[in-house]
Amino acid sequence: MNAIMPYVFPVLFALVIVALLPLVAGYIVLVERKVMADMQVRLGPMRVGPHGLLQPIADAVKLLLKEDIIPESADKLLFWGAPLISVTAAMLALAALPIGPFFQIADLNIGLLYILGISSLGIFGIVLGGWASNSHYSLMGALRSAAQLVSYETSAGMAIVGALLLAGTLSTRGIVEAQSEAGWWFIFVAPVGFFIYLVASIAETNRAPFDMPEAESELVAGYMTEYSGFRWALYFLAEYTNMVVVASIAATLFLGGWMRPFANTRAFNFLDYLPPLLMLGVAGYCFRRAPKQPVAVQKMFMAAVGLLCIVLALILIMPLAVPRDSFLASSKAGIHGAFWFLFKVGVYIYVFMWLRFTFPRYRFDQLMRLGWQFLVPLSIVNVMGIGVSLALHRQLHWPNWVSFPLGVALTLIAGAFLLATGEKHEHPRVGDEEEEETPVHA
Amino acid sequence: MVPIGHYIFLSAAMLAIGIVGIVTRRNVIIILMSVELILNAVNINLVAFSRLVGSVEGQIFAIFIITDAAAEAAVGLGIIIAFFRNRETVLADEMDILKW
Amino acid sequence: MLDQVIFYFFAALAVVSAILVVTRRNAVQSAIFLVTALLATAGIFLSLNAEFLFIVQVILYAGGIMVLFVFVIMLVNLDVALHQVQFNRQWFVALIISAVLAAQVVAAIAVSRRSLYTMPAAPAESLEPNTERVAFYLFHTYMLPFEIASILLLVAMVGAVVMAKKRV
Amino acid sequence: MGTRKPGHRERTITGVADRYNAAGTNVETTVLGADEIILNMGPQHPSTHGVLRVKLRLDGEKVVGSECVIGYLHRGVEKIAEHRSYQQFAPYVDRMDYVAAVSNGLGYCEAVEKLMQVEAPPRARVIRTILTELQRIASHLFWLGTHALDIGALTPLFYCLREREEILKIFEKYCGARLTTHAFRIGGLQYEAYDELEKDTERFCKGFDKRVDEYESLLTENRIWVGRTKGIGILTADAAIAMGVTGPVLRASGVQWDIRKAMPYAAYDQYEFSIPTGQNGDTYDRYVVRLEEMRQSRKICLQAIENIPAGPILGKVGKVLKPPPGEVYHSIEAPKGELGYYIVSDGTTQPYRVRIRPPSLINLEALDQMIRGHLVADVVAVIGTLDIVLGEVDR
Repeated sequence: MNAIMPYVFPVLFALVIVALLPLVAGYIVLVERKVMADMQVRLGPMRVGPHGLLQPIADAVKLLLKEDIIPESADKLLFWGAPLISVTAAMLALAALPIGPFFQIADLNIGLLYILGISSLGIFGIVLGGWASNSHYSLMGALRSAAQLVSYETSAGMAIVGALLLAGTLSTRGIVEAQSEAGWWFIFVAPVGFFIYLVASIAETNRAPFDMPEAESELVAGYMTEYSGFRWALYFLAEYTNMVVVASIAATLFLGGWMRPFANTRAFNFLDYLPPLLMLGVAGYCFRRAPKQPVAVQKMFMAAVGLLCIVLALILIMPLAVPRDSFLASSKAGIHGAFWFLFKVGVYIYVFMWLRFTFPRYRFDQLMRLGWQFLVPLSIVNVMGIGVSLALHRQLHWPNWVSFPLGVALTLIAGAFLLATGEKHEHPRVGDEEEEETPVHA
Repeated sequence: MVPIGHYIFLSAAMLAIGIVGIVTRRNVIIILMSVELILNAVNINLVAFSRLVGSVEGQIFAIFIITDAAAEAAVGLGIIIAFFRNRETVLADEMDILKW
Repeated sequence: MLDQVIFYFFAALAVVSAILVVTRRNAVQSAIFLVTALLATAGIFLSLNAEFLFIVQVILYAGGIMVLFVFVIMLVNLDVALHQVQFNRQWFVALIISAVLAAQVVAAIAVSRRSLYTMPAAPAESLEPNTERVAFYLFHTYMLPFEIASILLLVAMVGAVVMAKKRV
Repeated sequence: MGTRKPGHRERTITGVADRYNAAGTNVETTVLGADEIILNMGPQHPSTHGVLRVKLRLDGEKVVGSECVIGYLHRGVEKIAEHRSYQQFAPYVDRMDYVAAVSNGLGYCEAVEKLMQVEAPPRARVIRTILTELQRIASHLFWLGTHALDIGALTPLFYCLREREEILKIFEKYCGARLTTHAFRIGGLQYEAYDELEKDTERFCKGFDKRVDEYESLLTENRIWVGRTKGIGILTADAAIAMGVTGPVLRASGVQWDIRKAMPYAAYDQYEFSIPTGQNGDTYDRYVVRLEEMRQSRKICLQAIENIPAGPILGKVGKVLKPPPGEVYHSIEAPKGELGYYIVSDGTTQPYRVRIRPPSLINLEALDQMIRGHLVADVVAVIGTLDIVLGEVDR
């Protein structure tokens, strides 16, 4: 019995995550559509459920019922298996993520490398899917994707190395604890590293403005062109899971993981009340909107969502309300930690969406140039800058506020230099730099 | 506990499979892949014995082997691409002239 | 008990996929089975407490080298390749080599007074955190080989670029 | 690797001798010495703006040649004209460039008027100008939205559609239709302007300037946008003239040619506006030129509504149109370029022959020249920047 006990909780967590993930991914899609609609002066999905709240479920059902088409000359085995590879890789990567101090499937001592390595396997799903479809669009999408992922993995990895130097451990839990001990999030010590990781992670998840592989207007849907129905949904699931994974890495490495903002400052303890208040606010909105829904079922559903938020608020407020030494109070770290972690992940994903709806798409060669000629050198410089800061701080005992800004400044100078040299090669096809601008009015 | 002999058998099996691949296949890429299999077989042995003697030095050696495999794959595939460009084939027995 | 199950599972997976690597006609499928074999090996590494090597295997071998392979296969994979004869008639040689190898292994185990066959592969005490020790050896004892390896990689990189360039 | 074009080059296994022979002629053009691949873009492709099919010859992702296959939307508009009376044919022209139906109608009506030697009364001409300029704005807005979408910016489309909607509402109030308006009639207007036409137009124009600034803030300075459009699809002035390219595409190449100025029609001679031109003739210049054209159109509209003359809206044309035998060519500056109508009359109620010069088709011919050497992604950008409408290309 004792031999099995250590496996019970991880397996339980794993089951919960695997079961919930499709739902979560579906709702991220819904949120994305709503955010997109808001930025584009329209409403977004409104029909299925109040404010479109049931849309993901309707979509999932539709995708499941769709005819499963395998192209005539496709490589059946690979066509069948490729989406599975993508999804499996994405889901496996979730295993090492610390969602709060108590919710983690496995705290590996190589946690971060594990996440990186496993999620890099997802590329096989994309490449093989594109190849197996036996279509030019798919193949080009797949090859682009492979090149893009390999390129940006380099700079993402180097950005992570920067933060690892600061943390001194590969364990995801250890990294957050290191930030807790240091008293600041690594984003403040290594802002350049965070920036590099942000850009590289967008590219790695194939999101706009780096969505080459599935660039709709050029390659139809890239490697997914020939896919439909459930297999297509699997690719989608993998993409959104990957988003969650990279957002979680960023939250863990740079944004203090499950820590509340100003976690060590007593004066900011009132922030503990923010999560339940936020939930109550959402609940209030739901109740206010509920009577305005057109159908009775929708009214009830809206009210149910409101109730759910209230329950969440109660759960969040419980550890704060009870006496300090009770069992419930000790669960505060876990519950609130999970909230803050998910909150940070949400904000990071929101930034993804925001960028997607604001920027045009890079061309492939520009993307490669940005990756290799700007981000990779910058990330190497970033690692060196952090190294210099750490050496000054730890060996020469310079104070924090001198050594780290110095490192950041050095990195930024190098970055500006890179940018300046990159600018020269920016428009090779336009002969003359002086020939700027625009209409001459008659 | 898994006896060390089983690791040796596994490693030998993969080595044999790799050799069979090298000897019997015509496609150079698959021959290269068989070489990877052989290197992998060696790694299994190294790691198993490193565990046996309680030192990680065997793993260090395995890391060097992986590095070597990376270099070998890069150069090998470069050669294959160059060859394919010139002869439009990847079959080993058609690589029968020394110069062109 | 559990580690035995894990070992035999991964060992069987590795051997079966290795066999498939050398027997599939389609090079892409071969590559995929090679990835499977490599990942199974990685699993064995993990069961041997070699976590760092596990992740190196996954990132470098499966994620890096094999992507390169798949990439090249897709670039050179002609439709005609499927209709060509994929095998030489050298089964005989292969068989002999395999037989010799098997004989050697059996002999080695026999000579070593069966201890190899009964000795457990692991000492009882668990190793200290693996990554740190690997790092220590890599950057301390084996510093010079490490640097040489990096030069080897550089040479390989230059070589590959020169080789694959459009016009030499 | 899919379908390579067979027999494009003699593929030999032992091609050593060939190689020596071909050493100087650069047979190997692709990455791995394999043949060029042929990529079919369209007719069902999200960014060929309808049913255009472009056969691209690719070297890797680089375009080495292309061929447009058109006709998927051919409806024989010119032939239909020969079996309809002059009035009956007018609605058909709306269906050519369906995002700028008003301009099509204007061109046709003016051509027939020229043939019959009648003139539309001043009030009709001013209202025609207002509606046509609004249509130009609407067409450019639609172009901007889809062009930005092609390059990957999702959001401008909806802003553009929002403004276009206001214009369409004006059309709807005026003639009851939003898209294929059939707003004009040979000899004048179909309908009297509704009471608030001026007010609606003014309100739209007053707010519109800021809206254009909004688009510019999203795109003009954006590094990605500039990177995607500067230096892409360059068309020199000489080449543009040689190809017969017209409209904003021509002006972006630096040629100051606008029929509204060169051969004024409707009421354009009364208003002050400028012709924006570009310098490099690249995609970015075309973008800037079109944005500026929207501003100029707005200016024309504002001038026009200040003083709409009173009077009849229909000139002296009978119920049955019988133009004298003869032929006429009349062209206007449609949003996409020179839209010309060549009409031959044999004195009956039906035209003997109508030949339409569609700007989209002529501009599309420059595509091959513009995309050579660029990447597939740029093909999409260039198709977008040409602002073609397949209804007009195929007719």
